[in-house]
Amino acid sequence: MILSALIWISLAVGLTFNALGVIGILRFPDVYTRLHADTKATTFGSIFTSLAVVLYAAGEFFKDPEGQYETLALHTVLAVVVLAFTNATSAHAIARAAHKRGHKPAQAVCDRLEETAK
Amino acid sequence: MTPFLLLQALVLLGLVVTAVLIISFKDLLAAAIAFAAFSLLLSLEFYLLQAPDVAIAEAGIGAGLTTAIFIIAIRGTQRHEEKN
Amino acid sequence: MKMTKIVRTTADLFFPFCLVFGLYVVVHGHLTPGGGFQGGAVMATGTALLLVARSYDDVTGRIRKGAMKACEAAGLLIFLCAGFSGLFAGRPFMANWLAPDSALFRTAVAHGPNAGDLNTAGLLPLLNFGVGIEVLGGLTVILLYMLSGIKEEKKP
Amino acid sequence: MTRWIFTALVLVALMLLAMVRLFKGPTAADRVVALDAINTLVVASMIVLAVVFRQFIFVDVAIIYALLAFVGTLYIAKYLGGEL
Amino acid sequence: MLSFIVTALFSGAVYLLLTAGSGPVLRLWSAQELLVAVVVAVAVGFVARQYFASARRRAAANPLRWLQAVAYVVGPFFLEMAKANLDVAYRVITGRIRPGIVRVKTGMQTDMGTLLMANSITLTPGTLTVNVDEESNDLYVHMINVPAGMESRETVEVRELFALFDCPRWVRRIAE
Amino acid sequence: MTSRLLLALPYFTVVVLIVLGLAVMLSKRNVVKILMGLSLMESAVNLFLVATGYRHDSVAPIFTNVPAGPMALPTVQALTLTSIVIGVATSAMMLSFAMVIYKKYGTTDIQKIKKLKG
Amino acid sequence: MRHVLFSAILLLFFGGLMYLAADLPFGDPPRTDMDDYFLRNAQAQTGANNVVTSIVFDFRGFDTLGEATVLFTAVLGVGMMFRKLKEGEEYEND
Repeated sequence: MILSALIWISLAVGLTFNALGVIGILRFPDVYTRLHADTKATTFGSIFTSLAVVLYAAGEFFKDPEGQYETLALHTVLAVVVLAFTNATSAHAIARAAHKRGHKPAQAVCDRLEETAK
Repeated sequence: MTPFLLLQALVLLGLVVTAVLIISFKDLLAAAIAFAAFSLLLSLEFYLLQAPDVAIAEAGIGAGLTTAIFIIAIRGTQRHEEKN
Repeated sequence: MKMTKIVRTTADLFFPFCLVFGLYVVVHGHLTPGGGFQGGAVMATGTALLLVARSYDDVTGRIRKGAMKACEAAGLLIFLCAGFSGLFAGRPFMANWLAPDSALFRTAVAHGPNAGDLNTAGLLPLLNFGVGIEVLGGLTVILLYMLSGIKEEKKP
Repeated sequence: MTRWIFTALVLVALMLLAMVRLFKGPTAADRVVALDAINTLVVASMIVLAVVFRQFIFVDVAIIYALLAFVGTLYIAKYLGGEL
Repeated sequence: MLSFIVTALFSGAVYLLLTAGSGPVLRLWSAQELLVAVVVAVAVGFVARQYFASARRRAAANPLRWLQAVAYVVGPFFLEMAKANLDVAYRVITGRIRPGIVRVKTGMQTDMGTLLMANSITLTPGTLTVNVDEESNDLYVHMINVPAGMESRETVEVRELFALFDCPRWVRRIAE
Repeated sequence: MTSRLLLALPYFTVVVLIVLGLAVMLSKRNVVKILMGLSLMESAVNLFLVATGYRHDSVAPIFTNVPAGPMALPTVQALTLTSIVIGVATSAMMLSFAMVIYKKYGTTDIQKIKKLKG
Repeated sequence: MRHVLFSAILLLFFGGLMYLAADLPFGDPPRTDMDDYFLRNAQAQTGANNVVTSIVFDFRGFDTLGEATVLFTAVLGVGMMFRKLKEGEEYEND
């Protein structure tokens, strides 16, 4: 019962943050701020939806240890770790490429990188 | 209309949208990006159609390697389509 | 040209991961989704990751075209040898003569997502391995050649 | 079971929303951001769908996905930065 | 030799993690899987040893560091990430942003430390690593909301980016 | 009747994709774009093959103990697998052709190439 | 004028294909004899749990052999295009 409630909460939180991330991608003014929304919010949301899956696997595992639910849980955790790592790195790569291409951060109060590049 | 069919309809709609984007972009790099998204969604569709082997192959080759090859080819030729 | 330190270190971390995952997919080709093509593609993407994170010259010192071509040829050769071994066993070409009942290779039992019985299915694991090696070599050689084509153009 | 398929539905719908940025994005970098978001959402929905189908080996597809779409993104970023 | 062993151990561990739940040994693995794991570990260790564990990254051999890494990810890092996401959610809804790029001094010595620090910064509080100085390992960080007064300073200490915990100290303990 | 039309959605998508790919191949003049159209059509054919083999409420053709039910047809999936690998090999080769053509003629417009070398 | 003609032909093609597609049964393939045979016998005859792999490598192994050959040939073709030109050698008919 508690587990079911926890799964519901995880799913709701995950969906909320995924939705916020996508809305952020649509709303923010330039590449860097969009990357903020994309990387943080969608990764966090995906972690929570996957957490729901792991919780589900744990619950079923206690009911029926023969059902190979540990495979589900372990592979899900692995997928999430890979996802978080790759997302962070690709966000860095995109931001650097955008800056090298000369996209200025919109509404910026300071830009130290450009000052040193000159 | 079961939820499963609705899910499939949404994915197929996404496929059509990305395909239209591929043909409408004049910028080849943007077209390549849309092609990567198309491959991603196609893989999801294979997954929904209970073909995990094909989904893995499409994910690996479509999303990773084909994008890389297209990007290299665009780098080796030119980025924008010529105007007439 | 090299990408930044962060990308390079991530590539170094994920290269063995890609190889292990590709081998996992190849080895379990007859039990779980996957097989020679998919595993080979995953491994080839591992080398593509190294290629993108480092400069072309830096990588070609370690991933040599010759070795990759050898991989490819060896894969095709394994495939052909496995095919011809059917002839020696008195069966037609490409017959899976080790399956279904022999001392070492037996019929698989389904008891879960990963049955863990790797010594099943006769020749299939060998064929999987051959195709995996071939796809790894082939796709990597294609990428290396295309990158070298870019590089030649940049010089003048 | 309904909650899982509902989650997958919402995730796919969000994918379609992210495609708006893929369409609009004034620069190629914006489009790559949208591609990245779609990639993450696809991985999440694949993990959820594995529970819907009760086929737990399908999670492998999601891992391969997360691993390989990254390579495509890196190639695009490298080209965008003018380093390829 | 040490790099080979480190890579082989890592590969074998990943393979065993992937195949857990396949047989009777320890209720987790079958005998064939263990055998194949050894073969895979040796093969991958031989191929990837130059990359995974170059001379600079010997520190990764210490299993205590791996445990610390897990503790770091589950504990402080996750809380920081939750806080960062609430912050981003607030900015998404209100649209109140004050972006800028600042130079952050990390004081990390190794590549691994820089990578972990950069990824922590990217995933946590309203910050995004844009570039890295190859010599001094300083990071250029795009902040979604630059605190008042920070934009005029030449460099910023990395400690100031994290609100709740001393993440740099954790990273230093894990990767250096 | 309507429900049957709704069920055939994958086939309709295949038709749309094939027509779009054909339109690109016939109307565009950039070689890389034409190859994209070709890949699009190829993907459409793959989707068609897999959709042909789907059965309602079926499971993947892999024997595990988890669900029981009718299985999706495996032969078409095997064919699609072969098709995908051949597709990437041929498109890599054609893109190399495009690069060599650009190196030699300095353009990727097929009509200009025709004019340059009658 | 040409555009209109082109669009008309394409539209006609689209309509025809749509008409054909509407008749295809989705989710209920009419002839499944061969696949049912594979599904029944794959595990007993080849010992593989994954039926797709058993088809790719066993029942239809020749297809895979041909596919491997095509991949090999494609790699050879790419290599031939990007081979290094020798000293003083030029592309032909230049």
